[in-house]
Amino acid sequence: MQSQLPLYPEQASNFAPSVDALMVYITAICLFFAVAVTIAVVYFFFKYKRKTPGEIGVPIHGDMRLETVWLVVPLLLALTMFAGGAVIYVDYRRPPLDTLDIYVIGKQWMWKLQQPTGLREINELHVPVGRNVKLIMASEDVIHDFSIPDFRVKMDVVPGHYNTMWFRPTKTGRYHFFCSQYCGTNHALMGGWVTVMEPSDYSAWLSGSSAADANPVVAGGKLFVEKACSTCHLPDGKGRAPSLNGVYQGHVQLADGSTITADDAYLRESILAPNAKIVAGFQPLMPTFQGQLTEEDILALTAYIKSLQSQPVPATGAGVVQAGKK
Amino acid sequence: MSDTESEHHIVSPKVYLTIFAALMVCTFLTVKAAEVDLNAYFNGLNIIVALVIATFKASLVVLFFMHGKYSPKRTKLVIVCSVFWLAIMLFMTMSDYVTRPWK
Amino acid sequence: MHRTGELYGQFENLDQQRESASLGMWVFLVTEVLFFGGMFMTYTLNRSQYPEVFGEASRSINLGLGALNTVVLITSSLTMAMSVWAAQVGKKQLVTIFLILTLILGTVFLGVKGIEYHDKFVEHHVPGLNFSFEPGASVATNAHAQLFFSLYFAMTGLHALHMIIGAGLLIWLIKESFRGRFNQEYSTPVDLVGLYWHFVDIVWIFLFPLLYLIDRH
Amino acid sequence: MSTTPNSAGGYQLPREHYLNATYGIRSWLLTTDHKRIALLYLISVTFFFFIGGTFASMIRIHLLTPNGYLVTPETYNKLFTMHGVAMIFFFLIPSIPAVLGNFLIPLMIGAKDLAFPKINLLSWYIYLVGGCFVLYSFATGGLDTGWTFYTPLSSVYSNSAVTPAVLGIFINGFSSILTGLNFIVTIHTMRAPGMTWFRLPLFVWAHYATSIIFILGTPVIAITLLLAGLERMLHLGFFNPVLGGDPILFQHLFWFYSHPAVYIMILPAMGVISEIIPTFARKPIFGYSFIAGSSIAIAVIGFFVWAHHMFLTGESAYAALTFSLLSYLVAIPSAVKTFNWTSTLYKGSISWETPMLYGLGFIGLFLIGGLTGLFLACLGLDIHLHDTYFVIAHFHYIMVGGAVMGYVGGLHFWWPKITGRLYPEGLAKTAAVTLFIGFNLTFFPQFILGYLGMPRRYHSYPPEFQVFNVMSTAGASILALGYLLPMIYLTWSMRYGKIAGPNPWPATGLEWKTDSPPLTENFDVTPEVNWEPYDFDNRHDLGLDVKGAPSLAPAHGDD
Repeated sequence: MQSQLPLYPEQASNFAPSVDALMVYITAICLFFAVAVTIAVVYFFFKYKRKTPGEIGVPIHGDMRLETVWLVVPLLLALTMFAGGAVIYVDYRRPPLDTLDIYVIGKQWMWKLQQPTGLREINELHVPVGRNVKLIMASEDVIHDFSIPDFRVKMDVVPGHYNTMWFRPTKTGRYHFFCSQYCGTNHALMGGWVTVMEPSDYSAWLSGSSAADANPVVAGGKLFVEKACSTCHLPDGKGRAPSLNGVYQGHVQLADGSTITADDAYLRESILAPNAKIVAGFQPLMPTFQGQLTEEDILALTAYIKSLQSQPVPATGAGVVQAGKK
Repeated sequence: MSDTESEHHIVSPKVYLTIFAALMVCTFLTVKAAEVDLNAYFNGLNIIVALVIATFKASLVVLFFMHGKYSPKRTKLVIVCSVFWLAIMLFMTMSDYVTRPWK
Repeated sequence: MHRTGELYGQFENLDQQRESASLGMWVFLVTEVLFFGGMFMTYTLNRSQYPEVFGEASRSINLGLGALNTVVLITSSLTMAMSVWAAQVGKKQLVTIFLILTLILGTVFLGVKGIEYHDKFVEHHVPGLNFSFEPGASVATNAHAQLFFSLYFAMTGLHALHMIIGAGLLIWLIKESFRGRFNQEYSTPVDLVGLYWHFVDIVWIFLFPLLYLIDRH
Repeated sequence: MSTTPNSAGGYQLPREHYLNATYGIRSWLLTTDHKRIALLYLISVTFFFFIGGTFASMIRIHLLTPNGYLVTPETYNKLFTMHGVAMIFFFLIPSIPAVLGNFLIPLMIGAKDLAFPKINLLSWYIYLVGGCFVLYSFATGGLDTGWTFYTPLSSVYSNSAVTPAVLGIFINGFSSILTGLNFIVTIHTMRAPGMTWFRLPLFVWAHYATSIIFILGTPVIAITLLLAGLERMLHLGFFNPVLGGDPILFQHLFWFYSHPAVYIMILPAMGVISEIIPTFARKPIFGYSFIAGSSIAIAVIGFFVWAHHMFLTGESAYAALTFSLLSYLVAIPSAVKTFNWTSTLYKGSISWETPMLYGLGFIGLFLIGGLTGLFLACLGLDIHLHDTYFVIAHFHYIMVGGAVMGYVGGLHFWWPKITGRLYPEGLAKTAAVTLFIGFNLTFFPQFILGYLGMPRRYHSYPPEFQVFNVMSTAGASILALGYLLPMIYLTWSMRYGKIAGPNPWPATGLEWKTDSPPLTENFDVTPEVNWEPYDFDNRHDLGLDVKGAPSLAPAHGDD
């Protein structure tokens, strides 16, 4: 732990050092200007204090050179701040591909989290140190926000959307996470702890709890049959709907000519609003499943579709554009 | 005090009737155009045609019925501002939604 | 502030008063543009997300009545413009006649609107009352169609409210015009209500294609 | 001018002025005099300031301990929501424009009144009706959505009295719109002969910029809240994802107004400071056209930055980059203003009277508030700082340290014009210093709390955050004292203060060329302006030691 009066939280993720460095940079610039202006104001106040009741100041109306300097210099400095922030943000909004995917569902006023193996946790999250972790988040009711100050990350959890965030814990320990977007009565109680463990401890912890039947891939596979998805989305591409083999993270050619990467948000949208983005060569036949699936069902279906990523892609009738074929 | 010409411009009824006729023709055109599947040529063409005609009609009303054409510069600036700010709202908000799927 | 004839005390002369009034009206119309703008924004986004359902819902409203109303409203704009002209050239009786014509056309518009609303009520297309879009429509289609009709009623309803306010202003103008108040020197109230009335017309010029025409083919 | 120094060297009140022109409650409630309407606004915004302030004190007391013993979570959520709604919509937004702006704009440009005096009165009544709706909401169940009314929390899930509050703010919007409309038209068409655009006081420029935002922004929040209210009443789906709507769209529309609204609060305060500084440094303001232009630039660019409130909602990264870059651009005009104010002090003749102390305080606090905005506009840092106490501290530095300091400073500066009397200088200086210290102690620790990660709107918090919360609460009690003092002595001075005379400081503006308090018609005859703004050097009528001026006894009392 730090001293009695800490000025910054612990640096426990890959983002923390760069965010803190940027913080120091911007603070230094701001401090310079704040101190300079304050000194000038205070100095003028004493130096030019009125001496006789009728005294007036020296009429100076302005100076173009000075105006130019203090237009341009702050602008250039501001642009460096923008650039520094942009670099971190772009990195943050583009998760790497080799992530450990955790599903997060926020509801008034608790967090439900699910490990890739299907193990569920409530207001607790266990992750291995040094591994890229991606949170795929949905809300069952209002807008929430998953925030881990020690990792310097947060992201809103919006109903009707998937939002993702990622980080790589760099230090084992227990760290607070909070709900940062006001969500009603017990907003302040909607938090918990992230436990960052050594990878071996993490595997031991995972295997110590049996949750095979809750595995989202298995549950999603069941739903895929129950909801009759499997009658059209045949794996060999001979059905009325595109084969889903290899579709996740692949490039999909749409009917309007554009191409899109099949990420979590696209898969979700295709389940809930199937006609929004039709795959080229297919008819808009699929009914929407909005209102018939819970957020957890959608997460399970998505997990199942993702598990097909490594399956062989058929030559025709695939949703995904094959590398080299185009 | 007054930085504009303030005299009243009188538009003749002939001009009004011409504009009225043009508006009627445009209304007819826009209904007819909507019944043709223009989207077959270019996706979204129906909407574009409908909105272009609507904008043209609105411009006629502003310029002639509302005397926008004969108004002082200040009034013209006010009109341009209203359109500009509406555009900011529409375009900058839609820019968020349109660019979301981009990677 | 005391009033001398038609000149209010805060002004130096009639020119300044007329300029201020006209600028004030234009600035007010800017706020109206942004006011309706918020709804157009909501419409644009939702339509771009659910084009099919919006198209289907749009086809269920009566194009004939919509087109009729467009014609009625544009004609009322013409009569309004003519009454401004009549005031400018000092034909006091014509002012009254054109104002009455405008009022009649405005009332016809509202009447037709009432018929449309009644049809929608009968078809269970009024959100918040007894909404059901089509028998057998899925939950989502129903919700998205309800979104269309929510916007339809909000936008046309707000437009109709503006028409009603405009009609009230016209009644006041007609009353004043009977007293022969408007002439070459002073026609500011007619000018201003004219600007307002034309603006309401413009809103309808955009509402008509967006609500009635898109996806007709 | 009927005011003349009496034999003792002091002044007498003019025989006839706007306060004693007519008597009786009707003469106030049906007045169309912009000065009386300004006083009506003064009373009503002070009322809402009291309400908002009471909520704020309860919030701070509650947060003394990590588990807060004062109120339940429900009540706490209502407290901060109602604090925000009362302070923002019913105090800060109308404060300077509707009180000082209303009083001063016609006087400053040499007009008899605003262009539309009846509409001006109507604005006040609309404000009252909106205020009543909101008070009704506070009294019957309160409001717990946050002042931002984010959907679907506000439109579906909240159990509090959201509908009347939303309607109240919707109605109040028209008050702002009509005030802005009145100002714009007045500034365009009612200027006295010789009062060209570049002779306008910077206060008027700032209000012109503010009015642009009133006109272009307010209608959008009005319609948005109306839609949210309809959604709640009739279970429609505009912003409710379950029914196909998009909650993020609400945020876009909300911030399209509410970000520029921040400039509605700060721009008029900047205008006040731009009057105070040259007056008490007795020299022309440095870079007049840059300060005037930057007001307009802030108003315009301010409309291009709103989505920086939404960097973490899942908005497109491309949109986020654009909005972040534009947010940095809007910081530049504010920086330009600050540098120009500072330079104005150089080689001035600086008096340490109360309004100048507020001017000094404003520069310091606005500097911190503005600079911390640079942290929040920064995409990388916003990931960490968004929705923490850092944000709270930042906007309180702008809104309280900036806008309220400007408002209170402006009240002191123009108090002699409004009431014809001076306030007790010693007490006023004490209050100014108390406010400055109390404010910093309250809000500076919140920057650190925010960086440590304490989220906003929390009724309880982990114990490691307690130290800074205690400091903040201690500061708040000093701050409260700092606000009570001026309320007491300003009220006292209305009857017992020393008679001020027409131009006690002296200042160069047109408003100081008429009696204090002014006539109902403002000026005996329409004035003609043939001097440049803040030009002490060529103003022989002020009784100062100007080159070539006849040697005169100082006309402004005996300091």
